[in-house]
Amino acid sequence: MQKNPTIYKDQQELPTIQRVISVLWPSFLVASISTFLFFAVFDPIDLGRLAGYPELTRIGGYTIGFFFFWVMTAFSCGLTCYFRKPVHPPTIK
Amino acid sequence: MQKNPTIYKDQQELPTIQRVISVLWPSFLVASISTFLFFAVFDPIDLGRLAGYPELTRIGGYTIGFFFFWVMTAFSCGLTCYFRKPVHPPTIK
Amino acid sequence: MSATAGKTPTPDQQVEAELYKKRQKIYPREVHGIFAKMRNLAMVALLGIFYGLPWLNWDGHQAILFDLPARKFHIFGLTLWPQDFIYLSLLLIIAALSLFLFTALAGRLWCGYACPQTVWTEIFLWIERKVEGSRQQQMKLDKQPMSARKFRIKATKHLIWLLFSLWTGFTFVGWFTPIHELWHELITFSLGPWETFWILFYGFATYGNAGWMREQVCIYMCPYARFQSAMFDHDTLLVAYDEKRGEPRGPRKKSADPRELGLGDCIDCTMCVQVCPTGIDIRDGLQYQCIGCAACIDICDEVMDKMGYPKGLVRYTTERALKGEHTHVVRPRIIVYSAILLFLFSALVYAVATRVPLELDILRDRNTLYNETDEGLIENVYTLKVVNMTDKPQTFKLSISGLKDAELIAQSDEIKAPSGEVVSVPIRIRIDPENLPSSGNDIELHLESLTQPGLETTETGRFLGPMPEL
Amino acid sequence: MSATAGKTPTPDQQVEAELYKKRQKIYPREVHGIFAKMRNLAMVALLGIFYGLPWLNWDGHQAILFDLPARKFHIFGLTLWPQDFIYLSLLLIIAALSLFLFTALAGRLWCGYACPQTVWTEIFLWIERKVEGSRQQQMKLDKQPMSARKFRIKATKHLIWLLFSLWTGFTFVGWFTPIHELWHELITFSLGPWETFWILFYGFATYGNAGWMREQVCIYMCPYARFQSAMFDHDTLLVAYDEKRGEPRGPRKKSADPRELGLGDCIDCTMCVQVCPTGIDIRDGLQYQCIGCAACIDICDEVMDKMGYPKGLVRYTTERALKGEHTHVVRPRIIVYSAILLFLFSALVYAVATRVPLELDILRDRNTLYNETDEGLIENVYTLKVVNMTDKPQTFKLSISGLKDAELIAQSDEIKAPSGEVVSVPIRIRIDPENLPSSGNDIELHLESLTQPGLETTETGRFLGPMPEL
Repeated sequence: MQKNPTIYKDQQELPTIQRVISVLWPSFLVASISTFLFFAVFDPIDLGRLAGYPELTRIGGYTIGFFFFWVMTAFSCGLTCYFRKPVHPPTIK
Repeated sequence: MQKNPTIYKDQQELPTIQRVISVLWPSFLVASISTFLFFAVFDPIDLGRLAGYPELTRIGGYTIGFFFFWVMTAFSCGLTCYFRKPVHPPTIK
Repeated sequence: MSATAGKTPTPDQQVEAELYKKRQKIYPREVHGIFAKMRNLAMVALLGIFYGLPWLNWDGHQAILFDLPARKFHIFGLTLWPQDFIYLSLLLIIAALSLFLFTALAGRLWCGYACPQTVWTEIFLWIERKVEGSRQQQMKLDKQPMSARKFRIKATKHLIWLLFSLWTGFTFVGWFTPIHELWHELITFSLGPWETFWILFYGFATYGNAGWMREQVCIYMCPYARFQSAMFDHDTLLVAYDEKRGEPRGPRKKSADPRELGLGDCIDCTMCVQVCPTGIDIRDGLQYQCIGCAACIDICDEVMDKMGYPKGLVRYTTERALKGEHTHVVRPRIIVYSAILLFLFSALVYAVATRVPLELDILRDRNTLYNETDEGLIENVYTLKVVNMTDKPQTFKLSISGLKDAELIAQSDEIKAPSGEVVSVPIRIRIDPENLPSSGNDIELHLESLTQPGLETTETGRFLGPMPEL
Repeated sequence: MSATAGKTPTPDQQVEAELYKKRQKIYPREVHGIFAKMRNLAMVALLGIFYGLPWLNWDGHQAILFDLPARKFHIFGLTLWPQDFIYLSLLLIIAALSLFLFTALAGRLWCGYACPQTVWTEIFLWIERKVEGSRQQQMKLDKQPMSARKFRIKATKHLIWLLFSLWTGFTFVGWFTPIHELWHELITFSLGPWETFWILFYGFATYGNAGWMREQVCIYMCPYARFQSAMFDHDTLLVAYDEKRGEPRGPRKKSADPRELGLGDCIDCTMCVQVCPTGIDIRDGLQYQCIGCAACIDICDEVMDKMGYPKGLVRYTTERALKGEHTHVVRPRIIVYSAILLFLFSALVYAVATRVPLELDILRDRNTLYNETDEGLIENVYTLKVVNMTDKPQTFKLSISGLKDAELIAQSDEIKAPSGEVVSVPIRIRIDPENLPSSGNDIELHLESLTQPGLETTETGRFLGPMPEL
């Protein structure tokens, strides 16, 4: 461990497992909730027909929907970590 | 500023504006992309009819879709900050 | 969780080192005792429900089936449709609130006995012990360099884990899609791609969480663990070490009198640390990682027995009881939680009991207010939406009331609606203007099943006409 | 961005204090000069495009309109439909890549001259100066306690800002929904609720970002600023202070000879700090906050002129040039970016140029392979999807080729498709089995517009029949 850690370094030093979890896990939870809400309103069969895939099964539709939500939420969680990095010290030397 | 800040404290001391932005802004960006992708495939008029709101306009559909995505992504970004908090020191005294 | 005076104040460096240290594998020692029995009982019961219930049939279909492909949920005799969304949401809120109430009362008893993560970790640990042997044997094996024997043992363990995980994934999917059909598809190698995917996905999640992640799931992933301290108070049941009785700790002969040696009852055998599935030392005070499983209580009671000391050096207690005060079970937050729960539960029961699995919506034609027919009658045009939420196809009869001599014109006298479908029915209503008291009137449409007597509903619509001439 | 030797190494405490300090409002001093003129020119041009272009008509409709309510994009003569999604994606990728190329060449010139955040902040600063006066007057006003005069001035400023923001919001919505109609709805107070919402939303965003947040947007929100350093190299254009020439800095009389005083050319007038919109001191070296706007260059050149020193103490340069080396404009990353850009751009131009605004999909009936008619002909059933992506309704003629004596049976000889719509056409094709070379054959359907000669497309489908008897 370094002696006088800057804040930037500190954040980096969260356990890797926690850093991975903090991006993939909340996004998984929210994607699940989104899937539940979204498909309570829409039937994937109808959506498949609208999108031009009339042979899509319901399970297939739920899966695609869930992963669409998960990719999106995980991406935005990852960006949050990016935007939470302290800005570089005022002077780059 | 406190002298020997623990990591937990440090994270708290990011400027408030940055903490707010790091949740609302990436989620806004990702919600915009999601809206773009989602409505490139689905016509809000069709979706409105499926959901039982045949009088929904397209702009209305886009707006509802965008805010649905934004609320979801912002919620998951917020949770990421929550899950990134270092776990309490092993012993609570 | 108020301050319990710590003997040695931890320097910040040590805390940080603790935070960053690489995770070390925990080898919990097997434990026997009253709480271990209860935990095993809970484990068998819960796993039995999970793996067994989907196979139970009821009235010709799977007793409990959240049938995603068919978009309907079967819960014994009750069938819920997407329109019944509210019931499921209510049920989830009740479940969350029950957990709150339970936590306020009994702390993390949920974590130690009923949480799926704990239950599956226990069964994986059981498999690990059967294959690799006791704690000592496992630690020894892991320290050895790779050998044919080690490889064989490890491969056996992972193979059993994986098979068990796949079976778990299969069962999980069987809660959401008819399990008998799924089984048939499995043995005929005709599983659909999506079903296969989810079996693998959930199987992999089980293998990873119960085989590898284990206590890290509780520490990093469990949202409940992070906020449960907010629900703790001085009257919450928790696992605690009786510091006053135990300290100063130290080894001694069984025959020795601790008082003479100036020692407390703790013989510092570290058995409580060895059995802990999250690898903590309960004697350090209440900790975030403690899941309240009572393994340390069981083992310590056993040790105390052997030493001839009274049991309960580590025990279920409350902070108040530890201080020698009286524990209050009934306290404001318990009353508030219970009251809300009782209200929500009553609401759910009432809603389910009075639920009519039939819906009638009346949509007025939006283009015209009204027409006048050649005979001088006033005509309004509607589209009816009939939702049959029963398990059987229904034939309905439509009748009208509310206005004198109203004439109902439909394509057919009867409305046939298949099970779980929404049927659109265009209708016209004609009334002599003399029978219209005003330009806007209420009419009542009554829908009655001919197939299932008693299944009926009434909906009110608007009938528009000209301003009556006075 | 390699190490430039700092004179005073900043202690960690100072860095942290810097990170956590409460943001202080920056009052950039007005600046005149060549770069200020260029910046103003860019500002006027870009704002002119933003506010003016939506009002321009072309061939009877808004020249550039991303018509969300109608789900089609007009870009002068070109109309894109959701089916043309790929063009827009390609365009966005090209835009991003252009920014990369531009950054490698000219650093953050984009930030200083063209970024909407800079442009709108400039116009808001201009309004602020017109209402509140110069930098000194603004600082003085802010230090005063609230008074009727101060309130009047502040209220005026915010009112103008808000009106301007609302107009911005209106224009923004006008890019996505026909602006002439929107204007008509606005003046007749019949704006739809969603349009109103987005005008207010975007207006509020403009007011907040350009009026209040300003440089904080660049520091905390701009993703580009955070990774642009990865695109910098020693040959990238940047704003830099010539340390060798300027130091040691210090005030002196105009008549004094700096060499005699042992001073460099910097008179330490701090004008470069006063004009900086992000409030940094360029003399501290290259900084994350520098948006390359060259305000400090303009003001320093003015000061150097007054002092009778040569211009360029602060100037656009490269790290290599500062070290006295030669700057390479053509370097590997520039070539790679340019090549990819050129390829993508050619692809886009080619795709748009050869785009046929007509799509034909052939869907076979999935229930039967083929029928045999009473006359012994083999019949296949299809559904055609015809997408008319032109601006006008079209009448199409369908013809068939590829198999001898194929008979085409449709409900009508002509297919009428309204502009931008998908039309489903059921058809049957009958062929004498003698003319079928095998059980699976290719047939070609040819769709040709009668309305617009030259608009045609050909699609290949499968025609199934019995195994030919040999």
